[in-house]
Amino acid sequence: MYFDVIISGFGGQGVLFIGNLLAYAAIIEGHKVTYMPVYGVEMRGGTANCTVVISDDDIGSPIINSPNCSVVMNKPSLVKFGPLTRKDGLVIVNSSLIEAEDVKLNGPEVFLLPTIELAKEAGNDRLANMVVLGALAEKTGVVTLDSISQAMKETLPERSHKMIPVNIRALERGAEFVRNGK
Amino acid sequence: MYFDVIISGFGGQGVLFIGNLLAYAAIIEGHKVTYMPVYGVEMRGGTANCTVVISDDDIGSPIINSPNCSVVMNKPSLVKFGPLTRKDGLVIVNSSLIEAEDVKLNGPEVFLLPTIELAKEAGNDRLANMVVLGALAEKTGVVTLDSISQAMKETLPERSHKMIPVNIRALERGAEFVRNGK
Amino acid sequence: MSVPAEKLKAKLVFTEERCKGCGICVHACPRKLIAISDRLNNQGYPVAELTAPEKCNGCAICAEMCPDVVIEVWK
Amino acid sequence: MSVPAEKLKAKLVFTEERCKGCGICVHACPRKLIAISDRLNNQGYPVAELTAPEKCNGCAICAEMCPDVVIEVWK
Amino acid sequence: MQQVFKRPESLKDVPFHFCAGCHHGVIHRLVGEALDEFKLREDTIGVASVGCSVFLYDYFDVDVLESPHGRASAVASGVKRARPDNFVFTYQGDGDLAAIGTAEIIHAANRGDQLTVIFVNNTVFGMTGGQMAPTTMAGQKTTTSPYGRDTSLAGHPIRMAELLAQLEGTAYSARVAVDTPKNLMQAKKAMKRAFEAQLQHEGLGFVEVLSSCPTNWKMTPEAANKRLAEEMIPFFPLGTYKDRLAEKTERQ
Amino acid sequence: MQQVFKRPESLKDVPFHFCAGCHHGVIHRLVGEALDEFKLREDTIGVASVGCSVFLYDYFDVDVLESPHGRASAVASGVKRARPDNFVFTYQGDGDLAAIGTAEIIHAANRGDQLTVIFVNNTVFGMTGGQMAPTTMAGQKTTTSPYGRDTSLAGHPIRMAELLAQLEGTAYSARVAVDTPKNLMQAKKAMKRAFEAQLQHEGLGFVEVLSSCPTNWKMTPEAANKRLAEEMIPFFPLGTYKDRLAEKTERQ
Amino acid sequence: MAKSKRKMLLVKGNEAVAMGAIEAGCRYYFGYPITPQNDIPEYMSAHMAEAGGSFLQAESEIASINMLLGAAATGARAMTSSSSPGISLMQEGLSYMAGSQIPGLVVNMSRSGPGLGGIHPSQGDYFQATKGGGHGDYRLIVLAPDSIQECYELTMLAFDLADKYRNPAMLLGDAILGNMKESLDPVPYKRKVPAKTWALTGAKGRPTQLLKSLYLSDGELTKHCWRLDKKYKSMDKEVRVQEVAVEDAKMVLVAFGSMARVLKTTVAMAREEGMKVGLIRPITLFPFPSEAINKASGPKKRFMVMELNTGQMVEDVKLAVKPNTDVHFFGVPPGYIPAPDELLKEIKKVYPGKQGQK
Amino acid sequence: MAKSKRKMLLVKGNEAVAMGAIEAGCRYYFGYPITPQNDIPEYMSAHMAEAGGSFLQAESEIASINMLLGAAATGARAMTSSSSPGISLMQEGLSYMAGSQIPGLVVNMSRSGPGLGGIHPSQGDYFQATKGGGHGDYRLIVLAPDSIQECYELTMLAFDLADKYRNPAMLLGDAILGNMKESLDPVPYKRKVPAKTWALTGAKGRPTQLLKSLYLSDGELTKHCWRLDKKYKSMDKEVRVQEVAVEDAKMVLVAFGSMARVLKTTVAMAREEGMKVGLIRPITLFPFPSEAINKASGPKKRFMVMELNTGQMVEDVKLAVKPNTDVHFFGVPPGYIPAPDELLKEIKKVYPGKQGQK
Ligand SMILES: Cc1ncc(C[n+]2csc(CCOP(=O)(O)OP(=O)(O)O)c2C)c(N)n1
Ligand SMILES: Cc1ncc(C[n+]2csc(CCOP(=O)(O)OP(=O)(O)O)c2C)c(N)n1
Ligand code: SF4
Ligand code: SF4
Ligand code: SF4
Ligand code: SF4
Repeated sequence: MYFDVIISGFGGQGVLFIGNLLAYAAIIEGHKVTYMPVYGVEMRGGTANCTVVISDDDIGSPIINSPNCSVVMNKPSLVKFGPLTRKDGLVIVNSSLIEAEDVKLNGPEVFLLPTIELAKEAGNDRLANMVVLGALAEKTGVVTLDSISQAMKETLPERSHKMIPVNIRALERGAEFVRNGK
Repeated sequence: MYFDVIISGFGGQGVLFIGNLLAYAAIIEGHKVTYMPVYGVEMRGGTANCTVVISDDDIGSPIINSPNCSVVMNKPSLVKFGPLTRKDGLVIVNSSLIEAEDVKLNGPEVFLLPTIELAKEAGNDRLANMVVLGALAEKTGVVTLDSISQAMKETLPERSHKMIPVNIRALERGAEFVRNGK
Repeated sequence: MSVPAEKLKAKLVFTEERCKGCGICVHACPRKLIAISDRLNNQGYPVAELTAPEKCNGCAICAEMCPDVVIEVWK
Repeated sequence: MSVPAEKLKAKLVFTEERCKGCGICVHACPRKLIAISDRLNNQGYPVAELTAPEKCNGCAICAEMCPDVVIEVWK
Repeated sequence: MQQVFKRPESLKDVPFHFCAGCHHGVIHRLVGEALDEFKLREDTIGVASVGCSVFLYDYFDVDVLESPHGRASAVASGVKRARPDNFVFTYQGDGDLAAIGTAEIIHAANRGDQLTVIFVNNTVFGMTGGQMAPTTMAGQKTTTSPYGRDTSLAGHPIRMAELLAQLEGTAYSARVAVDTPKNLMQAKKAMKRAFEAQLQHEGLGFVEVLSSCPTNWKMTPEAANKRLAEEMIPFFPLGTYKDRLAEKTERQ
Repeated sequence: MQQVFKRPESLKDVPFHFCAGCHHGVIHRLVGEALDEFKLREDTIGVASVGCSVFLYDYFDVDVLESPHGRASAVASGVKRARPDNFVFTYQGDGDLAAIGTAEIIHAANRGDQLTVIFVNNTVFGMTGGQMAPTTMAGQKTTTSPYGRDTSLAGHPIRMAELLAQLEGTAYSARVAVDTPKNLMQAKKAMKRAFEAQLQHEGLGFVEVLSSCPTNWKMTPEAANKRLAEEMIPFFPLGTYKDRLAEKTERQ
Repeated sequence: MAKSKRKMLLVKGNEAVAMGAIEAGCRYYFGYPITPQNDIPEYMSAHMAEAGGSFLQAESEIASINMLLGAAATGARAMTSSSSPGISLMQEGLSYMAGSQIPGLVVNMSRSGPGLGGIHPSQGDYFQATKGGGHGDYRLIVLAPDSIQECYELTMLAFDLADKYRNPAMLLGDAILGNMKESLDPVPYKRKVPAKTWALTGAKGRPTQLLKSLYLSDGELTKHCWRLDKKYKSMDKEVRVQEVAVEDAKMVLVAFGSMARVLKTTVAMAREEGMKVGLIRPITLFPFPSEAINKASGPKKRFMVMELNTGQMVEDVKLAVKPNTDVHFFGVPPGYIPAPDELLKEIKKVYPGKQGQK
Repeated sequence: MAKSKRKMLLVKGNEAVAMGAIEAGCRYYFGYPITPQNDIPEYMSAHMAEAGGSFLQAESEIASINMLLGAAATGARAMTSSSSPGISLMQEGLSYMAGSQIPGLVVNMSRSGPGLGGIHPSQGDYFQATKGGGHGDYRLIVLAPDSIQECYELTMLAFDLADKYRNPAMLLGDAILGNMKESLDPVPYKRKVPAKTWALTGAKGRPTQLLKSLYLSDGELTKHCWRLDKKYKSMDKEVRVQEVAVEDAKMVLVAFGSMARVLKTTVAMAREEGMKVGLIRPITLFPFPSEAINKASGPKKRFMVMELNTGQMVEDVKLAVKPNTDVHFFGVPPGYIPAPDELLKEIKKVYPGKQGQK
């Protein structure tokens, strides 16, 4: 089993948070995992991204130049990471902020996800990132939603636990959209 | 032609000054020469020494562990440099400050020189160092008194030139003592 | 997003791509004529706009206070 | 070079080997009782000495001022 | 209509990379305006420090030299000795100038080196992610003072404008802020004074600008401005701490 | 008869290597006396700096740590954090503390580190042969200011006691001299105060001692003392610049 | 690094270092912020007090290293951390610590140089770390982890070796190791800290003690330097090295840290393609595993040293191999991290018996 | 170094350096006192103003190197000087200068380490000077005089090479060279200083210019590092080396600076005794004269590297020789200067065909 993904977007869209959750969920499922966030000065100016690698073998590089999967939460991320994605890979596009016609990639499968709308439906439009994580998990099968929920419980500080239910709803909404196309 | 000497004494006895003059005089006579003073923290606490090497060949080390000749202006210098002097060498001892019976060296020739008394005779008891230089030149023949006088003219600043005659007198007094034993 | 110059006391030009929606101009304007719109620029920031151009007398305080030199003022 | 203790008001002991002949004690002594002698110690310094022990009342100012802690004072 | 407010010519026509609401942008503009006012663009050598303002050269249309973190004043002293007829300024953060660069600014000021120093005090190390600075307020939480600055272990915030005013070679030292229109007008004046100190060969001109860092304070730009007014200014009083030019004028 | 003056026990019974008439010797003795007075010999960790006083460990009968040139205050801060119950002092020259070590002493003081700092100001770099120091007097000739210190290029002498008194964490700051019996008595008192500052956990205790360097001033010890009184003291006024212990007592 | 029943954590390398240090009894931390290692001071500022120690943010890296010198001289376990430019500023202090025989840990999560460079991962500080960036004849003990688990465990080991040899030790990581997260098994520290009879603690009931590096009298320093040299040579027994598929390898890669990590994948890929490629990973950079490299070398072997720089460790490899061993170098200076398959391409260029070999 | 009719002077190495610098057009000096090189700042403080330049005593070596960076960035010839601990403090600044491609001269009249060490002559800073004591992939141009005349002339050359390659250069002397006096023929400087179009002088009538070492965007720094690497490799043509009686030598000594100077006497002594001993003296330590060494080496040659340290340059010699050349080392760490006859004894121990050889 081997999987890698680059998750990218504006700072504040919570991409590092879901990358970390994904990695922790994979550990819970007994995989080896690396999580590599951008750091330092690159964070100024508002873009953020992280790379998660999940495998059953030892993981060499935690930095991936051509990912199997990309999640792009805004336009600059699409421009940067879309074309790097492997031809046989998957690009999950935040269609709430990116127009479908702007996505011109030849090769990887493109999956459009109206994250903000779905998050709103789940009860909080700021949880677009959890919608994406749910969709990613469902679409690739790399981890289960249960593991992600478990990861949330183990990594969030006690005082944030009351937010877990709505986060789970957003996760599930994302997964549902993958299953039902709506 | 090869000659080396370590000249040592209290700070203030002018040992660096005569070492420098000797070296310059040797240059005037067309020899190669190195002059190496002690430097830095070693100067605190009041002892000073310098090493002069004069040769017609290129000079390797300017630092000599066993000199041909030592000039010791005070007791601590005798203790330190006397025994290092080569068995076939020469030790010029400032007998104004060092008791003859304290000089126990086996090997090198010992030459006792009452520097302060001779300097007084020459007109200034602070010129003991020049007495020594005159004696050293006369005893070893390594440079002429003329070259030393010339060196003084070339290295002393204009304003000190009026002091040259008395210095020359001291030089000559030292040389005379070597020639006449008094 | 310039406002037509005729019959206005002053003209403000916002270089929207440089606006970061920080809202400093909004608070700085003595007449409270600026607001953050819903419009996102390409950097992802919601941009500031002059809500009532006819009331602006071009005091340029917004421009002075804007950290990103977004606003130019004519009078 | 200690001075016999009997019938003196004070006793000064100079550790001569540590004296550097700097003369600070000479100037410090309010009664001008100290002088630099002709005697050189092994370090080559002419050493200080008390010229009139009987006049010394042991104020210890020389000792306080000596940079080399050469002088000890009894009273 | 006439243009009454425009971008100074000494600033390149490019966007700043600073965070939304960060005062670095305004301060850059004020420096640019002063450069324009004294017509110095072509005579200037700017010295960039290391901090959020490291990209000085992307913004100022003047010759720029990058210096190691904290050493901008020393670098500028070297530049000025070799080019006494150029205008030389540094632009330094409070990590840069008040922590690692303490010795360099103190001695540049003490020597009276003919430099203009813009010092941005935002009570944190901005670029590296909001760690405690020597200027961090008592009790302030930062990433390296998570329980608040403990003055018994880390001391109190240091007041550079006052400290440098003590030194003979400092010709001008003032503290200003850019949080309100009124303070901003004062800041403009101070900036010019600090330029004049150098232009009139009086010595080092120093302006400490209180500045916000919404990102690392974890505040909105508005809340950050409020904090600046309510917490910083009382501890870091605005004002002119030394003005040799004014003293001279008075004497005349 | 009773011994009324003797070598302090905290000083080893060995000769100093200092030049004839150099004040370092007296200052060492005063430190030794203060150590004796507070019975600190066995509790002390001394931090030696690099300068003519580098051989601190040859003279003081206490544990000693050698530090790189200028860094004695930082080294001492490290020692004190790890051993808060030990008495920790540094002994630093004006090259060491006021030139290369500027940042370290300013921040140790600003943090209020519980240290006692003895600062020997002799207006030159002694050990290295009499070069100009930040404390060198205007016009003073040294080996690196052969035409006299030119204040237009090298600035004016820096006054550390006053500067450090500005900082919150400094509990005690005074300037004293040991050129006359009267000044010496004041110096003894100041020394003790600077010890007490640490012993009572008030912060950093700092004593600047004006000192002579006959060798590098090229003067007799007597002439050196005269220069100290006539040239140095007027520019470097003796006195207490800060005394938090006294302030406290007053308030009570 | 056996599996355990402890809960696995998902932490950054920087955090693992800080956790390892506290677990090993480090109680004093001095440091100045610099990317990419800020999680270390941040972690320490949050946790050192509760461990009964003290966190002090210094005014500079120079202050940091000298505070470390001071704290460590009292016998305490203490450390500082920084990244390349900050480490350059510590060179004088490191030379003093080595000269005075004061142990202590310095972590360099190195970034890209020269100068301000950038914050990319880099191995450009190998020379500085292993040959002595400071003045005089001295060495640091240098450990180079390639995983988060090693960040934790080698930090502990670094303290042990530093104490054992009374010498500063360096943990040399890079921006990748510092910032990536991986699972960590926080094994407890079990070794004993040696008694430090030399420590400065005040001369209560014992003669005074002294720590210094100044040796002025004739010949004294010569002796001191030889004594240190002997100590450095005696460290050879501490060599740690990882060998991957070296035994039957026709071609041996040598790499450390992040680069070695990536190459492990490459070796697996090469083996799948039937190429006999192996990897030697020095874990201790000083002492250097010359013997292991020598053993694997010979006229018929092809070596390839791969580093994230323009060529530094390759010199030590060349000094270690048997005569006539063919040693190649492939360097990637900072700004780019090559993927395993790209490295495989480079390997193929020189793999013995293949087309295009040099 | 032809004889001339100019008056011969008797000056210290330190003074010769200062005189050479001013003669070569150096007009800005920044420095902080340290033994054994204080004659340099002292000379500069007396003479720089009359030469139309400026002497500034900095508050520290860190300030010195950064002032140098500033002054040199304007295109002026400028320098600093110090000795070992002070040079350690300059490592960050040197890395910045190299990364920003700013020329300038740093003189290291090295003293003994590690730590405070002493003020004895030493060659313990060879690694620091040649491998880069600072962070990242960079090199200094390093010149090592062995006479007062060379102190003067190599100082001039150092400025030329620094300007030519836009890289900081180091003159590496030691306490002997700095403090001994020897005759000096003060030959006039005749070469041309290249135009410095990159210098910062204010953007009057031209686009603005920028000197920096920060390269953050993808791949930019990688390129920059390779560009620098290429530059360093291209310096090979600047190699300077002195060979003494190497042609027919059975045994070749390699030494630089003061040690080489002493060995010249030793070689003469050995030749008198009929031993075929020669000496290779690298004058440029970087670029290193690997070719000359390689040429003189071979399985039948015996090499002996002699240094005033515990073994540093010997690594570069081992990297340079042909396979199976026998390379010995004799080191004298600081605190003692061996006499020519003592060194001869060491040579005899390994002279080929003699009793007692190893
Ligand atoms: C020698 C060195 N140490 C540390 C750093 C890391 N560093 C970069 S910027 C900075 C401080 C930034 O804070 P400040 O100067 O206050 O400026 P701001 O970013 O807040 O504007 C630090 C510590 C560095 N680049 N070099
Ligand atoms: C890093 C470094 N720079 C310079 C020196 C040389 N140095 C030794 S002592 C000293 C200054 C001595 O002057 P000061 O501190 O005033 O003490 P004093 O000797 O006058 O008592 C200097 C510059 C050094 N040892 N280390
Ligand atoms: S102040 Fe400037 S950047 Fe901020 S919202 Fe207004 S126009 Fe935009
Ligand atoms: S003060 Fe002390 S050292 Fe000086 S002369 Fe008097 S006794 Fe001697
Ligand atoms: S981190 Fe702070 S100082 Fe830096 S740009 Fe952002 S708001 Fe400004
Ligand atoms: S050089 Fe000066 S400070 Fe040093 S011991 Fe001599 S007189 Fe004292």
